[in-house]
Amino acid sequence: MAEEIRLMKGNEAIGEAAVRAGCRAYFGYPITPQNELTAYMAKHMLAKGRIFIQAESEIAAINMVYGASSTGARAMTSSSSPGVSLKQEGISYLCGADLPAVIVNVARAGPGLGGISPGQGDYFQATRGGGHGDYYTIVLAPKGVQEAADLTYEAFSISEKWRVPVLVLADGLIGQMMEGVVFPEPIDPATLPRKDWAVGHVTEMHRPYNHVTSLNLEPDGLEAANRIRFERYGHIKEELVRYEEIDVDDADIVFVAYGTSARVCHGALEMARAAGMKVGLFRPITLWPFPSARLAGLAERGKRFLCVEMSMGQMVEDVRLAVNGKVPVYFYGRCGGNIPSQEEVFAEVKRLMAL
Amino acid sequence: MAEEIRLMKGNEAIGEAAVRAGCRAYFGYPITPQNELTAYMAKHMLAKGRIFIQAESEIAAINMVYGASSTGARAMTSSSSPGVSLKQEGISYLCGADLPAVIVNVARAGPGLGGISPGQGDYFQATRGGGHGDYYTIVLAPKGVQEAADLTYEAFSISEKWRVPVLVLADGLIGQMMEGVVFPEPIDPATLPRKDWAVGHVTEMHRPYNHVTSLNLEPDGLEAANRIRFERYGHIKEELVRYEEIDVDDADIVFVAYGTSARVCHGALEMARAAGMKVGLFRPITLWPFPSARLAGLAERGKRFLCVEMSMGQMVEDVRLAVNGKVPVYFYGRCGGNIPSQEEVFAEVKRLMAL
Amino acid sequence: MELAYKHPKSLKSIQTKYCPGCGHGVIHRIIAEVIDEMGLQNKAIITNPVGCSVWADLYFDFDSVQPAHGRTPAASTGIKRMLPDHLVICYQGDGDLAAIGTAEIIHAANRGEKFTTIFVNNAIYGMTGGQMAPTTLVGQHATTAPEGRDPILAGMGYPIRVCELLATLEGTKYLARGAVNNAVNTRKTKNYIRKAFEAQMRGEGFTMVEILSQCPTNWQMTSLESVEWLEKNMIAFYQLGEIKNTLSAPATAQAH
Amino acid sequence: MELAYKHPKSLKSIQTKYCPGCGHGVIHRIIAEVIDEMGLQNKAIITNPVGCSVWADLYFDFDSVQPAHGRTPAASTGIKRMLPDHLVICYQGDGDLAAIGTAEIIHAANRGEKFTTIFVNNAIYGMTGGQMAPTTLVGQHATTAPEGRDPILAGMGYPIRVCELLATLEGTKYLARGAVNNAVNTRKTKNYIRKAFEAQMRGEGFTMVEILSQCPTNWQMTSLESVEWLEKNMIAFYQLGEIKNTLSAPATAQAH
Amino acid sequence: MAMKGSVEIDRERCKGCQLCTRACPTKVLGIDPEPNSWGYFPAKVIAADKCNSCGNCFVVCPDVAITVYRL
Amino acid sequence: MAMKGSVEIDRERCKGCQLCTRACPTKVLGIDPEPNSWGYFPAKVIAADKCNSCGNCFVVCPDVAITVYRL
Amino acid sequence: MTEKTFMAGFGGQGIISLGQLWVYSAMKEGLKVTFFPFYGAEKRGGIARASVIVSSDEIKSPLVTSADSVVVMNQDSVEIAEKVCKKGGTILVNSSLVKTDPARPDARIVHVPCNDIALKLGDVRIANMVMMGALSKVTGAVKLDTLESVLKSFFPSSKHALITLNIAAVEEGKKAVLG
Amino acid sequence: MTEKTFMAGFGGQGIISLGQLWVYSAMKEGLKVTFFPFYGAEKRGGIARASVIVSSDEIKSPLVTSADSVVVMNQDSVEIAEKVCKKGGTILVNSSLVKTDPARPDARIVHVPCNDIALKLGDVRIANMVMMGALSKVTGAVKLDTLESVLKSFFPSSKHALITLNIAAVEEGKKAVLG
Ligand SMILES: Cc1ncc(C[n+]2csc(CCOP(=O)(O)OP(=O)(O)O)c2C)c(N)n1
Ligand SMILES: Cc1ncc(C[n+]2csc(CCOP(=O)(O)OP(=O)(O)O)c2C)c(N)n1
Ligand code: SF4
Ligand code: SF4
Ligand code: SF4
Ligand code: SF4
Ligand code: SF4
Ligand code: SF4
Ligand SMILES: [Mg+2]
Ligand SMILES: [Mg+2]
Repeated sequence: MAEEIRLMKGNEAIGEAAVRAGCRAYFGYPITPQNELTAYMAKHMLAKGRIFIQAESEIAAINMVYGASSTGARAMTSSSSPGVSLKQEGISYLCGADLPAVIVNVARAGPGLGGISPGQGDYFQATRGGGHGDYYTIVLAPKGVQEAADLTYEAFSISEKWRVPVLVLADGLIGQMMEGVVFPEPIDPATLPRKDWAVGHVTEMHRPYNHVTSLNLEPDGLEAANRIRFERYGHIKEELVRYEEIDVDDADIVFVAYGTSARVCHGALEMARAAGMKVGLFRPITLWPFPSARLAGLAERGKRFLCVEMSMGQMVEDVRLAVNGKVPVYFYGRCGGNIPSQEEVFAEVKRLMAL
Repeated sequence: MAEEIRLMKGNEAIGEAAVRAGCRAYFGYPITPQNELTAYMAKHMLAKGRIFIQAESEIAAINMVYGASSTGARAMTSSSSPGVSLKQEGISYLCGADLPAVIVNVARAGPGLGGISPGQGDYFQATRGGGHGDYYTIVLAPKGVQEAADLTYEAFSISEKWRVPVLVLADGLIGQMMEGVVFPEPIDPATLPRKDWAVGHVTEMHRPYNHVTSLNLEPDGLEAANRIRFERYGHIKEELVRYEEIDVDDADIVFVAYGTSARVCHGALEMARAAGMKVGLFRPITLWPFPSARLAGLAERGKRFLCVEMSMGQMVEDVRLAVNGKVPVYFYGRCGGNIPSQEEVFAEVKRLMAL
Repeated sequence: MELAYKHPKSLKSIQTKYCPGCGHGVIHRIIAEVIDEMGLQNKAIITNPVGCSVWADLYFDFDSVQPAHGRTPAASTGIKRMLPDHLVICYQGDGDLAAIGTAEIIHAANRGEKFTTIFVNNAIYGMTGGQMAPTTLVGQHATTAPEGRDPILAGMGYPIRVCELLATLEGTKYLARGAVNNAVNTRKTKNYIRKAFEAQMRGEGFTMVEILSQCPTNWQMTSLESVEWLEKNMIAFYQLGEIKNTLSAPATAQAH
Repeated sequence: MELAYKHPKSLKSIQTKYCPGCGHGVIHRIIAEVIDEMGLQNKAIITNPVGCSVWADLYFDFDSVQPAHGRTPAASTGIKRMLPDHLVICYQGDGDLAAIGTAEIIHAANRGEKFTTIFVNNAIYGMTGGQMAPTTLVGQHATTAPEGRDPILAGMGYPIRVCELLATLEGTKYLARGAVNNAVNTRKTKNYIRKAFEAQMRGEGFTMVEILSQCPTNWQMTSLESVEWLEKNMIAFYQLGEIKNTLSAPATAQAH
Repeated sequence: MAMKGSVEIDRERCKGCQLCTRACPTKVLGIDPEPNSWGYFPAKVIAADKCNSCGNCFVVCPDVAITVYRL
Repeated sequence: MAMKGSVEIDRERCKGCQLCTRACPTKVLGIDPEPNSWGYFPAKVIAADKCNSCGNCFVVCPDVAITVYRL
Repeated sequence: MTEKTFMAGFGGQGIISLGQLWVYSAMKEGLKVTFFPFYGAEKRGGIARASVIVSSDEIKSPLVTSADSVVVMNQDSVEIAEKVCKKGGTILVNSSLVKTDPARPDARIVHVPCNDIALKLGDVRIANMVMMGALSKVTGAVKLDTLESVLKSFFPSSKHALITLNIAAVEEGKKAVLG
Repeated sequence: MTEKTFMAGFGGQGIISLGQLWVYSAMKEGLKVTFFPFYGAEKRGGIARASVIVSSDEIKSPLVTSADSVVVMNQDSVEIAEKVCKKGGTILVNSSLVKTDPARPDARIVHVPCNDIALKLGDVRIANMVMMGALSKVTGAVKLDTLESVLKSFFPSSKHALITLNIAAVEEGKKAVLG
């Protein structure tokens, strides 16, 4: 039953995965190219007697998540680039209050209103905390529909475990594309344990009163809270880093790419290999924590890197920071909603091979 | 007359500088620690018959700036960290529509509501575009009241020249501190030329109709617009980079710090020099464009760097990117509203000298 | 042979991207006609909302500004304060105005900002493909109200009557609700727009014309069905007419 | 000797950070008393707004959540939807509710969210040091209205009567306006709160009690002057009483 | 009232919504069974002599595809 | 109505706002010229026997610094 | 085996269902699939395009930029077909509506009078199904032998009456390209 | 010459004006100055503290973490004074309110009965001015010889009547630390 393959859009698969993960509340505001996700949640959350609210805005949505998450419930919102910008204050609050949450960004091309075609120009925002203050969110970047479902499903428990919001960073192609997908077993939210840090159910939990807040006007107190959080970040970096490697061992040049552009690079890799060139692919799955140590290791082995993004160059900074000058890091980017073709990426790697 | 030294808070000096720069419209929403700036503008803009609006929110304020700037007027907003997070969508729009604007962030400690004491934890947001999509704003970081006034004054013309918003990134100490300040000559906004890209005054300007927008649903069109903007960024990087160097020439270890922490490092530098240690200070004034080339040059000369920030480590990434592994880059940070003392920074540099 | 009804000058003569039967087209035309009649083409500035009319700059032949979703009233405030002698038109959809932009319209209205809002109420999110709007009627279907808008059980809230809400604010001087379902209502609506524009140019205060408009695509109807549905359901709930008129000057507008 | 008036259990017995004479303190006490009387201490959750009452978690002895400025209604929505049998109190200042949070309160009210808003209207931004609020009276001075609020010339808008604005929305069931300037009004206000909390626990819909409250510090008055100013100016503009009451159940609340 | 008029339909501009046919009091307009190059079936004058130049068709047309003349 | 009462002021909790003195119908309360440790001049019972336990002082006190007893 | 198909036509010609049914059937036949429609903010009557891949291996780039086969449902789409078809690829042309062949001498051009056949079957809206039959036959990538059950889960039960007609259209499409 | 002073007291004791007048006067005397009040969200009656530096050179860190001189206006501020005073620094204590001396044997402790002197002059609110006189005398950093004109621009003209009283307070403060 669970093994049944279903043909679904990425947006819908994310929705179904969230429902199965025991998401008790979804709050969202329409925006292309993630509308199918909101519609899916409207249909399936309401049908299951769970909470779906089309919020009055992205800001309201993220703050509804803040409230719902304060009660310890699995809560979620989704949007696309401009809408995610509006959530930055709220995300900073979630981090400051150590609340779990799942936030999906089916990114489009920017800046501004830009276009609705796929984009990867929100990498900085996602990995450097577009909001104010020192914080990070965990960022998971699926490469297709199956992984979008799997990572979304897992995002809830990861977020709860670390009390850090998880951002699922997809793009319009992944949201709109259909592929076959197999879903994990559904979790009944009623079976999830109550959280001892959450508000509500005081009597049942036999606990003192809880206060969910990010406020601390005493610098020493606030600094201490931040340092504790950064210690947790340290553990996350040790335990959570994920990536995929293809043909890296003997490669001279290794693509570094995530999500849609990693798929394109994989296509280019096949073309290159067919032409006898030793090309590999390194695909970060966690964008934060970034797999820096592994990349540094590959750099030690003298590999050169070609970073391919649907942006003017953002993740490339993390690659540069990781390899720390040991090997050249090249960049190839498209933007504005354009997705590079595997042919043009192959041409670029051919050019670099000749250098 | 213009040479008169006035004793003023940083917040008020920023306000006076903006008025003198010919700012025609200020839109803001109260937030500590920048309230004196809003109050100053209320008093002086209204008295001069210019536009002051206490907007209903930071979002409204940045969008009022968007509207006012669309007419070619010098327009401005200010806020502090959480409020600046709320402006991220608007800033992305300003960049996408190539509109000038001056945005002041008198930053406090985060994340979330955090505290109201000074902070430098918004560096990532400021320099990596906390909003969505590929864009940068010019970021100017004053070290005191005089420079806050000077940079704010200049921000308007820089922003207009490049059609890129300028963010003045100060912190609560600079906003609340009083120092002596001498102001540049006031500019009468009526003498500023009309912009050929702006709306309004069609007849007088003898021009076709203008459309101020960041929208382009054609990926090729949007990509082209982005690439043109990035070419402009390239010119900005060549022409605008600013920094201050103190005792760098013979230094073994060079502090890298901006704003308030640069002042603290300067104090520590004096202590170190008095103790016979060769310590220097490199103070970026433009955080974007970051003075990477100069730092790379210093790295070539074998200097080690100690980055000091009122954050858990943000600018240090730009320093690492600049030196690209050539020399060690250390970091010392305080956060939560704590300002490092020159004594603790001196202790840290002493420790590193011994390494 | 005399030209009686012709393409207005302030509207470019090109094919629009709007669906067949969409109300936006008619609304564009009557705005352009009033601008022509008032001779304000070179003094008009429109803010195009994020919504199906986000491309209005392709069609209107005068200056335009495209601000963030819901923030057109804030942007229009900035524009009008800088150019008080210009005609500033803040064009908004119901998602734009009554959902994400609630704070902006209420406060612009309350400040008595001297631009004119054209509020296109089609009871749905058009551009994003048919989600529930704050003005969606009870029971009306939407992708985010798959069983119809249910205010009580699903907690989806009630359709908001924007004119009536804004009428409680002192800064509002003229609030009228028209429709473009037929020729009579369209002519009346044009009159409301004229009154509002004239009041704006006299600097009287906040003016708004709400316009009930059909969205056949997302209502999943033919154009003809959609105007009938509008007549039967929307007009029944959203009363047409001048909801508030505290203008100082007598009307000079006339039906065309 | 019998204890007649004593510190309520749901309020911690510590010195507050509020200024002498500040209305927040009284409001805290009457909320705590009603919770005690209803036996809901273990089921109560308050959202503390960004404003002078942001520290309410230091004082209230029950669960609390501190959301972003203006977004308490959204956060309260999230909380109440997850915990429908709890008493959820959305505490807000006038900057929080009527400026930055305008959209959130209007839509929570319109959805008929089943929490209770306690709206502390002190006609000023207290915490940030005396800026103009949407409820600042015409002519009243503020750091951002240095010559007094001027709706027309400076375009600062008019004071907003929030109860009256929300009364137009169908989701609102109980909207009352009280004051804490003297003992009579404070007792009445407590009654309103009791009615609202009871209605909430019956799940009737959106309830709100607006409370006129003095801010001596930012009004730049002594405490005594401030209550007199409130009586003379605020009550004259903001009518006290139940502005809207469509509750199903009869009142059980009584003056204490 | 009994004015005479004539209308012109811009076939390529028309999207075939039929709002004009509904609006015409004298049934001057019908639908062309031949699609235009966009695939729409445009409005068509089917009873030219009945037109009274009332302009209703013009007023309701979302695509400004109609021109009305007074004869 | 002519109940008897007595009040206690918590000097350290009191901020000297004088709202209670204004609220007391029988002028039981006055101001202590001696400041408390926060620098405030707290309220003080100056006519204890006049208290009728009406509770007005308690009701208006922003700092819950008063306790009222019924005798 | 990997078959990358680019499909192009008018909105309303059923390009989206064509692509979806194609990959759905392929999935049922045990293949990996990707279907990526070019979504836009275009309204009714706009352009419809999709990148469609079926493969026995994991699919790398879901974007079809060098197509093994191209489906051209209307005249306007000829240009894009010329660009996207790989050297020596196949272009299937709805010859009922497309009057000028793509200028790609290297490619195999297959004419399928989809609208005519569909009209003959009684409903012009199944022209896309005719094309699907042709595509199946020409490429051999998807056999469409599970089509009936696929259609059953694809259509709501209210439309199951149409299944036979759809299958007939597919069969006619296959026949139309025989030899 | 650089004099770093840390000033501490109650809100309402005029710490802020003390600091501002100190640096204003210094500026008039040609010195560089910084004045940084610790701002908080504390309400009336809270703690008031300021980092105050006057110098003939450019001022580096405006934060006084190792003070040449410390002004202690009330008992509660003794603790912070003990921490912030540099080795061998000077602590000026408002002996009218501070009954226990800072436990810093290395430091020079100067007692100034500010409130008593101010009360004698007729207004307890000028205790801060008394302290300023003492600070001037003890540190020699700011001479306060332009005080009258400084006060004129500092006070709104409605309060100019108070200038003489303020100057008297400063003079008394200077005298109080003679010898
Ligand atoms: C911040 C942000 N949120 C959401 C969107 C997506 N969006 C585009 S148009 C629209 C609403 C359109 O509805 P409406 O305002 O009623 O206009 P209509 O299309 O019906 O004319 C939305 C939500 C966006 N572009 N930006
Ligand atoms: C996003 C954001 N904007 C602004 C602020 C600053 N701020 C703190 S409290 C406040 C308003 C307080 O006024 P009000 O809501 O009336 O509460 P009061 O203090 O009067 O009780 C503001 C604007 C903030 N913390 N966050
Ligand atoms: S979707 Fe609706 S509102 Fe948008 S163009 Fe089509 S009919 Fe008009
Ligand atoms: S500033 Fe005003 S609202 Fe805030 S605590 Fe003081 S008196 Fe109360
Ligand atoms: S002008 Fe009037 S009568 Fe003539 S075609 Fe149009 S609607 Fe009919
Ligand atoms: S109303 Fe206009 S678009 Fe519609 S059918 Fe008539 S002419 Fe064509
Ligand atoms: S209880 Fe009544 S009478 Fe007694 S002191 Fe208080 S106010 Fe006065
Ligand atoms: S009301 Fe309370 S705080 Fe105020 S003076 Fe009386 S006892 Fe003190
Ligand atoms: Mg709409
Ligand atoms: Mg207030």
